Amino acid sequence: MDIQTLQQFNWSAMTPEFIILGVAALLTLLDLFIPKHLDRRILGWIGIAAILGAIVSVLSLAGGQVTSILHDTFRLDSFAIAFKLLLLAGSGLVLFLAVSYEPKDGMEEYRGEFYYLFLTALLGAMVMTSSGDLITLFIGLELLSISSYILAGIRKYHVQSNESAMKYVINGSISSAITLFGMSYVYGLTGSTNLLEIAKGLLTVQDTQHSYLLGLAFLMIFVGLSFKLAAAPFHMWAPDVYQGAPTPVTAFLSVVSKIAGFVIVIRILLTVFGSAASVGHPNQPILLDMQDYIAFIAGVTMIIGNVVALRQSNIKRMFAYSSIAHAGYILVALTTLSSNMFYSIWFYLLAYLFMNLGAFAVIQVVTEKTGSARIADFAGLYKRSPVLAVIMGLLLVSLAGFPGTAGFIGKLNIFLGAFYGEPHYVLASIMIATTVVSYFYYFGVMTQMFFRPASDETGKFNIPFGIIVVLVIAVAGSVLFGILPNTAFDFMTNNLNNLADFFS
Amino acid sequence: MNLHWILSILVFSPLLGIVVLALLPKTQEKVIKAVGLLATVPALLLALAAYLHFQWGKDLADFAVSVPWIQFRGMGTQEPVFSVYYELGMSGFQMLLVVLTAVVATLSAIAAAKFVKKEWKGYFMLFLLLETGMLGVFTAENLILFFIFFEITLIPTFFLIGKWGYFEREKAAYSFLIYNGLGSAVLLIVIMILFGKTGTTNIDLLTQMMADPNVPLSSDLKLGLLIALLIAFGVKLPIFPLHSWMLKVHVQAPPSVVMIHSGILLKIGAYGLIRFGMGIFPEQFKTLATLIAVLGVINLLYGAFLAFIQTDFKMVLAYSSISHMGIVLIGLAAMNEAGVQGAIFQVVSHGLISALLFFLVGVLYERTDTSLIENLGGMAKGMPIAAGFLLAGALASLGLPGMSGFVSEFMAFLGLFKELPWVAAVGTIGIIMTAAYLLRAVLGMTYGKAHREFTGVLDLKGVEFVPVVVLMLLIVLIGVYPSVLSAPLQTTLETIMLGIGG
Amino acid sequence: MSSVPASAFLALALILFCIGLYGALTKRNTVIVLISIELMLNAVNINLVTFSKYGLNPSITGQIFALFTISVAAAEAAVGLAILISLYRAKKTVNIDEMDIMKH
Amino acid sequence: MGLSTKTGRCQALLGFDKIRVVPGTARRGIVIMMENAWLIPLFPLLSFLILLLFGKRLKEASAYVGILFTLASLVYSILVLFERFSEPTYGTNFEWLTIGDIHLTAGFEVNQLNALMLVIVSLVSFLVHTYSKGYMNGDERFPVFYAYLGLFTFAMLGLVISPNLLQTYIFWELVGVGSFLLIGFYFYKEEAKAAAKKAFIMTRIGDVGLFIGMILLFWQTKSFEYSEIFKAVDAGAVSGTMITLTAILIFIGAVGKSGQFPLHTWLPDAMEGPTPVSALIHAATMVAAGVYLVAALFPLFQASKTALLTIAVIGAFTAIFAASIGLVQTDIKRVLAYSTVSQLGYMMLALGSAGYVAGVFHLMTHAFFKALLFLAAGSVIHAVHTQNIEEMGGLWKKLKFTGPLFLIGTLSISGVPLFSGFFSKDEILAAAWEGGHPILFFLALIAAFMTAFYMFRLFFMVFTGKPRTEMKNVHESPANMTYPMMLLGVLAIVAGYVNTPWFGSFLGDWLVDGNPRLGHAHVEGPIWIMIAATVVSLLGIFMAYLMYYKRSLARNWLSGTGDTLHTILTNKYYVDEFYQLTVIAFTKGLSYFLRFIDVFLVEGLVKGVVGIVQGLGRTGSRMQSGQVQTYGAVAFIGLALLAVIYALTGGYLR
Amino acid sequence: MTFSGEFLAFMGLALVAIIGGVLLLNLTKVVHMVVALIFTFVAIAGIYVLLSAEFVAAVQILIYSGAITIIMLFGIMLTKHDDESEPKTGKWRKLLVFLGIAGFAFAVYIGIYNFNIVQVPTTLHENNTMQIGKALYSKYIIPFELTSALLLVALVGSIILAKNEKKEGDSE
Repeated sequence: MDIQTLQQFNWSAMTPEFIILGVAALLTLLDLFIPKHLDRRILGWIGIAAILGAIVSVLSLAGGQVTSILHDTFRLDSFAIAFKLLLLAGSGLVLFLAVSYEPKDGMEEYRGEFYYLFLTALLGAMVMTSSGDLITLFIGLELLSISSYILAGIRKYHVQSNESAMKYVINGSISSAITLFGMSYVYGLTGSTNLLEIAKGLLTVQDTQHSYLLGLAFLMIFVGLSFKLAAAPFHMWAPDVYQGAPTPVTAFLSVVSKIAGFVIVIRILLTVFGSAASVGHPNQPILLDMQDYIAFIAGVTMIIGNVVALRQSNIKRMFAYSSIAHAGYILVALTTLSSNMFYSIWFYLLAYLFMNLGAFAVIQVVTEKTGSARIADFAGLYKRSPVLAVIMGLLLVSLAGFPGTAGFIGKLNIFLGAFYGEPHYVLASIMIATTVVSYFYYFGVMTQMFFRPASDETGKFNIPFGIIVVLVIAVAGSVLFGILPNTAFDFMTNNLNNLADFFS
Repeated sequence: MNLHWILSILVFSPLLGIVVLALLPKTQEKVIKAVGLLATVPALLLALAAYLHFQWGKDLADFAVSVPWIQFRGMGTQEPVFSVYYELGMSGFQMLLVVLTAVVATLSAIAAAKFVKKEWKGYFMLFLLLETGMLGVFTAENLILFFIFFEITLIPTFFLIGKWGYFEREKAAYSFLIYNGLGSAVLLIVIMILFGKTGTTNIDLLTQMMADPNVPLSSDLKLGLLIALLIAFGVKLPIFPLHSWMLKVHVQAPPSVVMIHSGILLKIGAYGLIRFGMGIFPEQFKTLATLIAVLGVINLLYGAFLAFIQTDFKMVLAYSSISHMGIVLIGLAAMNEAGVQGAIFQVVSHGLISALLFFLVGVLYERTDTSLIENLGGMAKGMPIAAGFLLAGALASLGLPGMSGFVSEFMAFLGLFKELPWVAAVGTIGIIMTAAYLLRAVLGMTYGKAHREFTGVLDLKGVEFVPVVVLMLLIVLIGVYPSVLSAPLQTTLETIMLGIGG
Repeated sequence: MSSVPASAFLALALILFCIGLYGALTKRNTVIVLISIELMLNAVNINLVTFSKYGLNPSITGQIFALFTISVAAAEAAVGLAILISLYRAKKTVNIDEMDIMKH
Repeated sequence: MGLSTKTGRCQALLGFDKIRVVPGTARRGIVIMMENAWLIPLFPLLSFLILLLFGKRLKEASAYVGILFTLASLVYSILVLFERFSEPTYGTNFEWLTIGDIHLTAGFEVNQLNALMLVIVSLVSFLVHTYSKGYMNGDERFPVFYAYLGLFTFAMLGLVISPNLLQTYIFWELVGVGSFLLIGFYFYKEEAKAAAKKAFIMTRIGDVGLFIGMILLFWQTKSFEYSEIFKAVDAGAVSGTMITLTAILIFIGAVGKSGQFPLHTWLPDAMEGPTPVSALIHAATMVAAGVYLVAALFPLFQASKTALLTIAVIGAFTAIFAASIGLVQTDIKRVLAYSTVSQLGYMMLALGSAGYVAGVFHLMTHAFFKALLFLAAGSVIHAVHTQNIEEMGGLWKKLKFTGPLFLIGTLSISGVPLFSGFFSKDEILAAAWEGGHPILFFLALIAAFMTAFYMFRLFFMVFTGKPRTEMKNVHESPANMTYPMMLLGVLAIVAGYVNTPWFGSFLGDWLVDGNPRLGHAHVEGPIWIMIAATVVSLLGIFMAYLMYYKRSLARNWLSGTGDTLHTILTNKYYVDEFYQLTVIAFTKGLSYFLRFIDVFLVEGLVKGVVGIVQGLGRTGSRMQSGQVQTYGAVAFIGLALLAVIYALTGGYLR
Repeated sequence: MTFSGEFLAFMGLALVAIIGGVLLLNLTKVVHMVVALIFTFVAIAGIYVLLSAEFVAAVQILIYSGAITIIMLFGIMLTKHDDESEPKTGKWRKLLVFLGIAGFAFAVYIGIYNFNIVQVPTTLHENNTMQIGKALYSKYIIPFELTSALLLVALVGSIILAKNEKKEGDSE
């Protein structure tokens, strides 16, 4: 393969990645060379600018044909664009949080590093969305993971941060190993790492042992990747890590990292296992065979997430469980494999992005003010800062899935999928029952904010600019997509071709 | 004349009040109260205008509005079908409930201006949101829109109870939230199954489709859906044994909220059962009629017997609500014109009566800091007018002819006696028990030796007369001349009867 | 052609994977835990390389995948160790069961 | 929607379209009075409303408002009655409530019975209004009293011109409320409170019977109209069992209102109300409504022998049962109350024996003499401020008007010949005998004896002998109290002559005119019945004379204080206690049992579910031990579990 | 199955690898464990050679036996180690983990014990390194470049985390 061959590829499809990568490198250098005493926040703003640039370039790429570079090691299809947008938007908001992040014991020394490590993590996530090759996907995954490990531990004189990073890295490595173990079998049964080739190769699996092994590989990959989703059974790291990590990182983990996780899960499971023939049912792909397992995992995830969240007294831990629960909801959509699955997952993640990041923005402000993250610290927030309290209330309501907010429409989509075609009564019932359970803890925060008196009424909150931006966007998004969800649906239908090019 | 926008204005007009309130400073107590009260007026006027519109012989369908709203994508070949419209409409039945809502809301606002002692701004904002939710519930023409408004009522109510209630308010608020959350969860499942199976949530369309044998819903599934609906609305109504939340709410919530809650919110359950349960699944409803009748009688008697031994008047009223909602069930179970009309009458009538009684409870509590029957004994001495209205309210509640309660009770039993005379006969014990517990409670409070000094200006005064008199007049009006309600209902009844095939 | 069946290599990989896993989940020393994870990744590599030769469609890709895995494993080990050191600074212990300030 | 329906609905709302004359009774003559008979009840209603709104300002002048409006009713009633003498029944209806294709109507009808009742009610009401001005003088809730009286009168008048069962039921209940309010007029008295409550609830038990009966009848005949019902019954459209069932159920309503056994206990207690109220409601009008109801539905009852027999038996039993209690009571009003119960029993007996005319006749005479007795008793109480007859005595001289008037009433009720009570009682006895109930006849006879005895016991103890306690300031009541009594006294004497075996049965003929179903105008009993009745009553009087005037016979010669019989009687056969121990205890018990269910089962269930959820949460959070290896282990064990399950079920092992 | 040289080599290498692993689990001194694992890593390299993957084998030796083991030893030296004692908690966990692993191994083993596919001759052993190089720099150029970013991140990250900028005294 010579340089001409390389040049014939449409490398412009990778513009967003290049922007992020380039700016990450630029930030590294800047961090080295600009004087120590200068505020590293400027790097953050550059990062935000880079993300905006990337968003623009992604949007300009939307609507085109599938671009495939080098045997799909890079692949830009509608699916990739749709989710890349989510990742970029999420990361952008997180960066806004990060530039306003002022923890008590300071993070000044590593602020510069934070920004470029953050961008590389984003890069990893973006690569995960747009690749049709196991190796690239894996590298993207690891790039995201390793960056996240470091980000989680970046407050290195903060024991909790260290511990959370340690837990994260150990669990993450085990999960990588398990995923890889599964992938190795998939490779073994097809001799290729290209997803579409794998799919083609698996169309005709004759040997029942092979399809059995594929099933096992499915389980391993799925369980391994459930680490990224923070879904059962690989969910237990989440609370500890969320609690210990710096708040923007927690926000990042709970939103961007999770979106990336779903992207890779969908990509691998649907292409590889969506076409592989299964034992005994030659016409039925393994994925359908495995539906019960996904359903089981989804159900358990929702139950654990919602039920254990009831017992939490730390807001960040509570949100960890809440994010576990939300992963469970999205897994329900995945389980149903209905034709609106892409829509419902994408929309849910979109809604989740706004409401969760908004909530984390409030959490960040409040925890910085009080120096701890107890839910009880929210007491009397309504008295101290009505605006914050009302916004938080709105976001919590959205998280709980009440109508008028994006969270509701997201759930509606999932339900529609669950009952359309072959109905999944049990799973949907679990989902809705646990949703009701979730009212307890979401409204528990409300109780603190609105009903309880503040421990000290002194001190106004001054809300930094970055937080204001996040809050405005989050509230606008949560409400807009709750009232006019068609804006999002139309965008997807008109620009993204219904994600129909996913399998081709 | 194009009247499509009227309903939207009617439903969303309280939101304007919210906006204005949001801009007002917290401390302007008087202005806030005035704005809160005024914001309920447009809805009231429009509702009354709609009533007149009907009475002038014009068609209520003039108000119907239908605008495409959400299209759920990715539903394969049935692409255009899975869409939700923003559609509001008004039948005679809905109009009555809208009028009821608007009236009670305005009166409740007066009560709130009187009884709420703190943070009026927040109170009225939530209150107005609640009103929008309620109005929306009764005008929504498709299930999803209905559900949205239904849920919208939950949140403000939660806060209104939890923040402005009495001692155990938070517990009550949670109880309310979780029970109703579960109820609406079940409801959502039903809605989504219907949506998923048929591709529409328009109520009229669904009604037609369910009558069509080609629709791919097995009768077992329909029965299951109806039972689910019964549970969903049973929580709201409430039906035994799903009632315990409601007791807490009645006791703990501030009186102005209980007026709304008992007057309107509980009625959503009845509305849902009639409109969706009976409307969409008439055949299955017939299958369950006996069960529903028995449930109704259980409700009626259970509430009555328990109300008989309560020491707190609020508890008496709470159990009495359970009991009275039993009559709604009884009427529905009859599945004939008389029964259904009786149920609807009971919905309206109980809305007015309980609003009246709870307003009076609010007055009493404000003056005496108690609602215990024993502590209030002999209050007729100190506050004769209040006592008089209390007694009148109780008489209305126990179904005294000439007041609204009787007409509804009468029709409900009239209906059920035709279909299930034995069940109905057992139910009539409830009529006696109602008299027994209400008189026990009300006489216990008003009559007898006064246990305490009722000195100072205690009796009703000034603006407090407005809700009391208005409600009383309406109660008597309906009781004396029930055609004000029955005339608008006939079309609705015909439709329902057509579905039942009776 | 080989006299050693592919399943033998696979079985070896499986055994090593299990040993690594057992070590990762039971050993108390964090360094050993990290090393055990490396062992697991090694097992994966054996699989990949085996399939590269004895798979359904033998190709060089397996070996390449293994190389990527190795490099990622190295990076992970490095980062893991770095985190361990920074944690050690605070807690003066490398015992994994003492890392439990955040729980429940 | 067609234009016609719209206008139709519009008219329906205003209620004009459906006004129609009852078929067959359309009339060419000028019936201006009857056409507007609906005004009669409206006068008192107006009075009620005016007093409710402006009573406080009118103060004592309220009385004039009440009296004036009632007078209007009275005058109008009399005019209507006279018109009814010459014209046939007039009735009219308009649509009241539409239920699908069921159209319920409201309206009024003036037939003989109704016209008669209108006069009785408005007359007694007018007299009581007048009387009360004196009696209630000085009470601070004077206007309220008149307002209540107005309400009651309205309801009672409405009741007696109702053309259908539903409307009857409506006014039936309203009458009950009026009674309830007036019994509880002295609301600060615990006894009044209890009595009011009891009255309402016990009559409501009866009302439910009426309610059920009425509805069942509706579904049998598809109408509430009396005329339609009778038509259906005549046509045999209703099965015999159904007739019996509905008739008995409706009779239960009458039992409640008219204080028949076993629902009689509220009536004596109702004497807690002001005495004029007792005269109006609990003697003359409302309690007679039960009798009126049975009379109004007489063709229905006649269609069922069983129902009639039931009525007769209950009536006779009540008559003697209440009379026996009356023998030993010491409260002047209670004696009268039990006598009322007993007399109502008489009327029921009459109706049950198919003696329609006898029943209505006695209803009328009883209204007059019992109202008289109560008003006189009120006058006595007004004078001496006690109700205990043991504390009275020798009032004959002090109360110049009241004494003789009371005596007239007593003579009349005792059935002394030439007084009105004599004729009506005789009619009843004859009806019972002819109706084929010899046993009931003898019961009635004994009751008549008892009546004479206890009434004269009352008379002698109150008016003769020496005062048993010191009484000061005993003076005759003012004129506005005595005049009404005098009028009633006259009526108590002469009212009987409208229907006598000697001068012709004018009333009877008129009542049954055009209605052969109602039976004979006059039952011709054997002559010995009249003699027996006279003898029995005179015997009673004589015995009372011996015991309480001459005192030649010891008061306890048969049974005195402390004896079993006496104790039983003074305790009214322990019926109240029996109810207390059974019905009320059962209700309370059930309530507490249900509360147990509510607290433990319903709440317990909820707590259980919440507990499970929280328990799960607790377990989950305890598993979150902070041990990273546990986390990994859980994840891996989860995977292993899935893998094993897969191997065992989904794999090719399957 | 014949006892060919290849088979014997495999058996030997596999045995060493497994023994190394078992020793890792059973030794008490941390350093001993790491050293035991070196045997495993080297044996695995041998296996790679058997599988015609010379380049991977070389990398394995360099990176695992060399680099990674060395960092681990550094790590061990930089931190203080008690003698490996049994953790206080986790008897049950150990048992459960063991059972889980047994179950997992069983399930997977069913899948692979009879893994039969028609073996086709490969050219992997011919110019192995060149083949890899060509593939890496053409087809897999994107992941390859990404890996460089990844390694850079790991490098920088490790430095920031491990470097102690504070004085000894105020680190606590």
